[in-house]
Amino acid sequence: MSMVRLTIDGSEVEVPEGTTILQAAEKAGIRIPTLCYHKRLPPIESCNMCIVEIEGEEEPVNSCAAPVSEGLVVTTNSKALHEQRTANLKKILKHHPLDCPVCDKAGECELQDIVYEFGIEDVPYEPRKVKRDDSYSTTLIRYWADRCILCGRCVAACSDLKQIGALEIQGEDEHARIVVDPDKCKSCGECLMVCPTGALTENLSKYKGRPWLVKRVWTTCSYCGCGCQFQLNVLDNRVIGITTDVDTGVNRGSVCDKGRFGYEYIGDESRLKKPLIKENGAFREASWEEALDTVAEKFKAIRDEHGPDAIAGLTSAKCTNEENFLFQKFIRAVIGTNNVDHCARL
Amino acid sequence: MAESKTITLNMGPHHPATHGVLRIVLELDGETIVNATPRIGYLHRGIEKLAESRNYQQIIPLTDRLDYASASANNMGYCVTVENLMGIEVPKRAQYLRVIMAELARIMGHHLWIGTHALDIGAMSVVFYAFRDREMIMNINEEISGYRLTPTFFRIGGVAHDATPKFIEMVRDFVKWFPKGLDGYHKLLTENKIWTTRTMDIGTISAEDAVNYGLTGPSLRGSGVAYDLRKAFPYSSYDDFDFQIPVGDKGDVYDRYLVRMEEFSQSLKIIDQAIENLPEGPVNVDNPWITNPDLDEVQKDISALIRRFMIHIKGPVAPEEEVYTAVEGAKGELGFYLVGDGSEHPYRLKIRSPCFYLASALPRLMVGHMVADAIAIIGSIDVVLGEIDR
Amino acid sequence: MTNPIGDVLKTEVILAIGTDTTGNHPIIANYIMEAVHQNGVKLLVIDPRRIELVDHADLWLQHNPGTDVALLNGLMHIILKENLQDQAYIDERMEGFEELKSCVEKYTPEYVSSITGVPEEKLYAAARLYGEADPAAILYTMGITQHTTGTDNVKSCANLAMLCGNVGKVGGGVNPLRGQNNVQGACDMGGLPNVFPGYQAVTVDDVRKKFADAWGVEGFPSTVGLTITEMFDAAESGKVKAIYVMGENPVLSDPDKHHIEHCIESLDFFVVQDIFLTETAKLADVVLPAACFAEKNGTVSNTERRVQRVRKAVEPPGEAREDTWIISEISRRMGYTMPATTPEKIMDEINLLTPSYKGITYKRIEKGGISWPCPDEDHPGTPVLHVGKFARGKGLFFAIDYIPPAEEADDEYPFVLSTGRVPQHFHTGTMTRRGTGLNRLCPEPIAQLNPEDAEKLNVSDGDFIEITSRRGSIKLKTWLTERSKLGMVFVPFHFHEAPANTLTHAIVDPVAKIPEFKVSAVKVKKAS
Amino acid sequence: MSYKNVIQTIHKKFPDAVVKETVNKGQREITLARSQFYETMRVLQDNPDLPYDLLIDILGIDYTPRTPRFDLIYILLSTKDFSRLIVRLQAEEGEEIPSVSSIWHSADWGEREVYDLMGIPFSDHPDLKRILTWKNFEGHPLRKDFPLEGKDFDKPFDPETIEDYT
Repeated sequence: MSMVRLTIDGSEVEVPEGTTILQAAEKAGIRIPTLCYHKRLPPIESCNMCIVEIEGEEEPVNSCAAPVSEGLVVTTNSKALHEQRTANLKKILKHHPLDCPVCDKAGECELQDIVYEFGIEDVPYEPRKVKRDDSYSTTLIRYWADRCILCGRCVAACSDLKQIGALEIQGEDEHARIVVDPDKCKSCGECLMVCPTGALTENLSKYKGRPWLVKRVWTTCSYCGCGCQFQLNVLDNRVIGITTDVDTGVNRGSVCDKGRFGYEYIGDESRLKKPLIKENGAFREASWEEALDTVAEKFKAIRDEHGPDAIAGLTSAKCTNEENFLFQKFIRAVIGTNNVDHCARL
Repeated sequence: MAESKTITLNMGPHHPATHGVLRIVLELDGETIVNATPRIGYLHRGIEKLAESRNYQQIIPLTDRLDYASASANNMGYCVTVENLMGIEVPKRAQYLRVIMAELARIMGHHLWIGTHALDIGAMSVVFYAFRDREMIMNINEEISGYRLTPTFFRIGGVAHDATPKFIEMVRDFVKWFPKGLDGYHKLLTENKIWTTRTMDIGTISAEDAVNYGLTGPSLRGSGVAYDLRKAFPYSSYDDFDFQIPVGDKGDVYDRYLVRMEEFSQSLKIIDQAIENLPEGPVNVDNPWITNPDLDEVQKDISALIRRFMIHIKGPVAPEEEVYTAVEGAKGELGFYLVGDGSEHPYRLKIRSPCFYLASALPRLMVGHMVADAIAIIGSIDVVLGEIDR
Repeated sequence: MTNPIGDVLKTEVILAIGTDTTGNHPIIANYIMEAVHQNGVKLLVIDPRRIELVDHADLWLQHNPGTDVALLNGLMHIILKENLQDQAYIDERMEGFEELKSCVEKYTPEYVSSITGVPEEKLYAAARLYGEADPAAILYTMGITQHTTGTDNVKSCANLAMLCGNVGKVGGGVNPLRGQNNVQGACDMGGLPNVFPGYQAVTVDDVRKKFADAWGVEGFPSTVGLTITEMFDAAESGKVKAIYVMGENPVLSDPDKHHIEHCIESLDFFVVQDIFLTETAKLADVVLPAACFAEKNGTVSNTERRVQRVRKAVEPPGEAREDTWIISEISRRMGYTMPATTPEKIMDEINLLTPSYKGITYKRIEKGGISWPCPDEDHPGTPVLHVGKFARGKGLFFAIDYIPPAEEADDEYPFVLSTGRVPQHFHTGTMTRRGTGLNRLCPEPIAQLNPEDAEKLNVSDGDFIEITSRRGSIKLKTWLTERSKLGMVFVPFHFHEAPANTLTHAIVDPVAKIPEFKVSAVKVKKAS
Repeated sequence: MSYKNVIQTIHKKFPDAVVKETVNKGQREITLARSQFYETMRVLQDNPDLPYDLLIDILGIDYTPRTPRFDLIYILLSTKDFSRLIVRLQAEEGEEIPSVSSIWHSADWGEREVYDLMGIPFSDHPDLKRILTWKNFEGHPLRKDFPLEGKDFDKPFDPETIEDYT
């Protein structure tokens, strides 16, 4: 892996061969504005915001895809570049609907951030001549066709990250939209994760919240053994969705359909809310005092009469380490038997 | 001689004459005050801590609640500080509008002062006349911003929107009417025998002591020091206007009274000059990161909608610098020490409250006087607890 | 797992045997896709069903269910024949090679092909693919373990890996993909009848003494306790009078549903502590409402032994409480006050008593997790196990012979039933079948049947079929797909409407006591 | 011109007292060393050339995790020509700063507020007590590590626990 030396905005930087100019700039601490670039996706080159000027070439080049070469001299910011980027942005914005006040993504939308960063002005909204329908492959994700800036991130995510390839862009500029193959789609939400704007939004939770109102708590998924890290979004004591981060956890931002949409059970109405005691075949509600006393008395009675080995305990692979430790300590130290197991076998 | 027993009397925090939740623990020997310790903190809301988690735009309503008797003067102080830190040039028309609102706020503050001060000492009728005139200013505030007491009309880089013709007309009416009202106060109090005996040679403080105790504003000028920030550190084009700084000499309650009465008319003079030659032009700085696009533009233009949205939830960033700027509030020097850290939240905002130091001088002013004089003294330094406690 | 998940990107060949990774571990499937499609890693899939992984595989061996040992021995036979094994690694770090060599002698390609139904040239290709690669990783899940020969299957995988020197090396390893968020942790914490926390055996005297002193009790029985299946049998025979279940739903998840229900009824006292009134909780005498993962603080260990934080986001509903509170309250009423009841304090106690968790504290895992063993507070954790030497010193080969599954298909029950999961649901559906989201994706149980078999039974796509075994029968919709092997039917076990475990038999692996969910004999006919 | 004299006299009397002299946004600012801090402030107040007789304000800034952690800012004004001077002093956590309340009387309350909200103690202050919060209030609210909502905010606050100065 031979190293390549180049100068960006006058500062020298050395990177292995094959890295792109954008990554080299990042290493040198220089920020190049991007829109369709995503850290985990191969370069898409649909927004042309990351253009840089290279000495000896007239046309600016997309730094997200252009590989470095020895002795390259790159400038990342100039008047011409700024105008070109502003023009690119205005082209994208022309048909963007005035949805910010009602869009879930407002407040963490990358389009909003970059428009504000560039201080773009006077882009009167021109509704598209053709009304595009909003159909999508799964009812758990909603597609807002006219908010879509056709950056192509979702298409790349579905084909490169998941190797499913259920999404593609069809039609020319006025009619272009994302088309989904319902049979292939797994509702995993990978497209939802990478969408920079509110074109793809989570369509499951009835409750929505602005990003600055929602409490976000990092936790580990409660389903399979991968141990994916994500944030539970909580709005006044109700889980309304999850968010992930590209740099956190073994899942690097991705989660499966259970992880992304399987949170409804947390606040479900049918959750057990009070201890129950069965009396002649039917359950009746009881207080904690009564229930715990009954359990303790019964265990003591059976232990004294039949010995500790007459009691057995089933701990759980869905409880935490601390709970498992305490449970087996209870069975071994308090009851006095080794009859403790859990369903590691399924 | 029987050892003279002193009794401890708790004045406040719910005493009508303390102009808010100020509590003073008086040690009395009969009627004379032997010792006085003011206790504050009953209205502490932690504005400085709150400011650290809000963006620059969202802090403006917080500053309204400092000296709520003259709200716009506080906004002036905060906005000028932020603009100084961010290097923003406010258009002339906005500066004039700000001066009008700030001076109206000063007059509003003084109305409250004269009304309650006279009432404490027993002159019942003054408060009704003072509050009648104050009502006119409240209506002006309501006309321009919809709020009577805390208009929050200022924005970073300008004001919320342009002045409406009705606003200009109401200000002109007030300027025409008020001298008659002011004359009424003079007739009631200035030569009133009871008033002069209750206020002359009471709570006297020399110029040198006043400075050492950190007094500023009318209370300092009452002792003869002509320190007024509108002249010493001009801001928001105050140097365009011709006005004088009234100064007392003995530094007793009566001198402070005269200084404030003169300030009534000086402020009126400023408002008159400002409203007459109000320049044309925009009322907000032309800067896409700061100025809110107006509503009808937002209905048509997506970039305006995005900018308005981002300005509200994110707002401009300030450089990593520190700056101290002060303005002449109704009670004295109202300063803001602002530390920027490159983000849209201030790293630290310290509010220099004039009333904080006025209240700290109360023991010096009160000791040796009778309890009745204490009421007059408190009235004469005119403290507002919202600003002391922050 | 002996190696971290990320090692899949740094290997040459991935051998995925008995794992429908895209369905059960989608994130690990992401890594496999990246490895195969971007890093050029070769993928060898061994599975009776044409799972989705096969669409991206370089080579697919479709063997008869339950014949894994024969297949693996066959691969080892070819590797030895063509001298592809890592002889230096074997000589230096292994023992028992001769016994393995002689045992594998008789597993010639055509003998193996007759048992497994895999053509010989594919066996050669697979053996060469895995043999020549350095390193190569083996991934497996329940397809390997849920057999009466489960332990043998796992040992055979280990044999194959050690034969080619792939254990204790980055990119190598024998990697079980654990199925639940804290099944690894539950085992680590001693949730097993034969070990204390940290796999310290109950039969060893000074281990028992150490825990007795730590917990202030006289001592513990030196014999191994009952496993889950033995518990229920002992309940039926009257040896066990009371069972205390926390967070489990054996009525739906354990084999032979009617047998389980009958055992529970014969108990004197049955307590269930869970977050919903599951099928098991309905049979309980006392039900205690617990808090779910979003309502408590604590840690869980994932499949790569990484201990990570679980944090409280919302308040538990109604009067539900954390499990630690409930357990310590019961124990207090029985005369033993638990000293540590908050998660941090319990973890301190775990650090003291469990050598492999010693250095894992809340402060250290605030950001990312740490993989155990982590002997002290500065130790960075152990991503790759068995580097340099094995825990027991030398690695041991096991000479294992192929034993057919307990209940093979016969003319009365011609079909082989295999139960498993669908991507949208988890286990008994206690969590995923609440709410609308995942139910919309997969609302009802659907069996998978090969179109040719269906034609013989004149069943068309979407018809209801009735599957009967020696233990009971269920009715459910069917989906005709090439993915299902001829003579096999796959039924997901999440659905109480058509509980797959009414069909499965309760014969278990002699050592691990794991039931044979993957092979049961059934007959299929169109539902009336 | 007279400002130059003041600085000269200070340099002559206490050579290493002034650490840094800058003009920040048109505002004169000097940073003082911890040694001879009190004496320098005394000179600033009563020197004949340009006496800074009005102490406008005192404030603390918490720069954690930087060490020294705090910056103390004294804003001074001379009523002779109404010119302002900012004096900066760096303080470690828990380090005692000599009180200047014997030089300017307004420093009394100013220092009590810095002690109360920022936790910087002042030595030989006439009556160093908390001023805005109450006697047994835990912590110093304006410090960066003090949570915005206050400690254990989700538990109801019991006013009985307040114990105030008599």
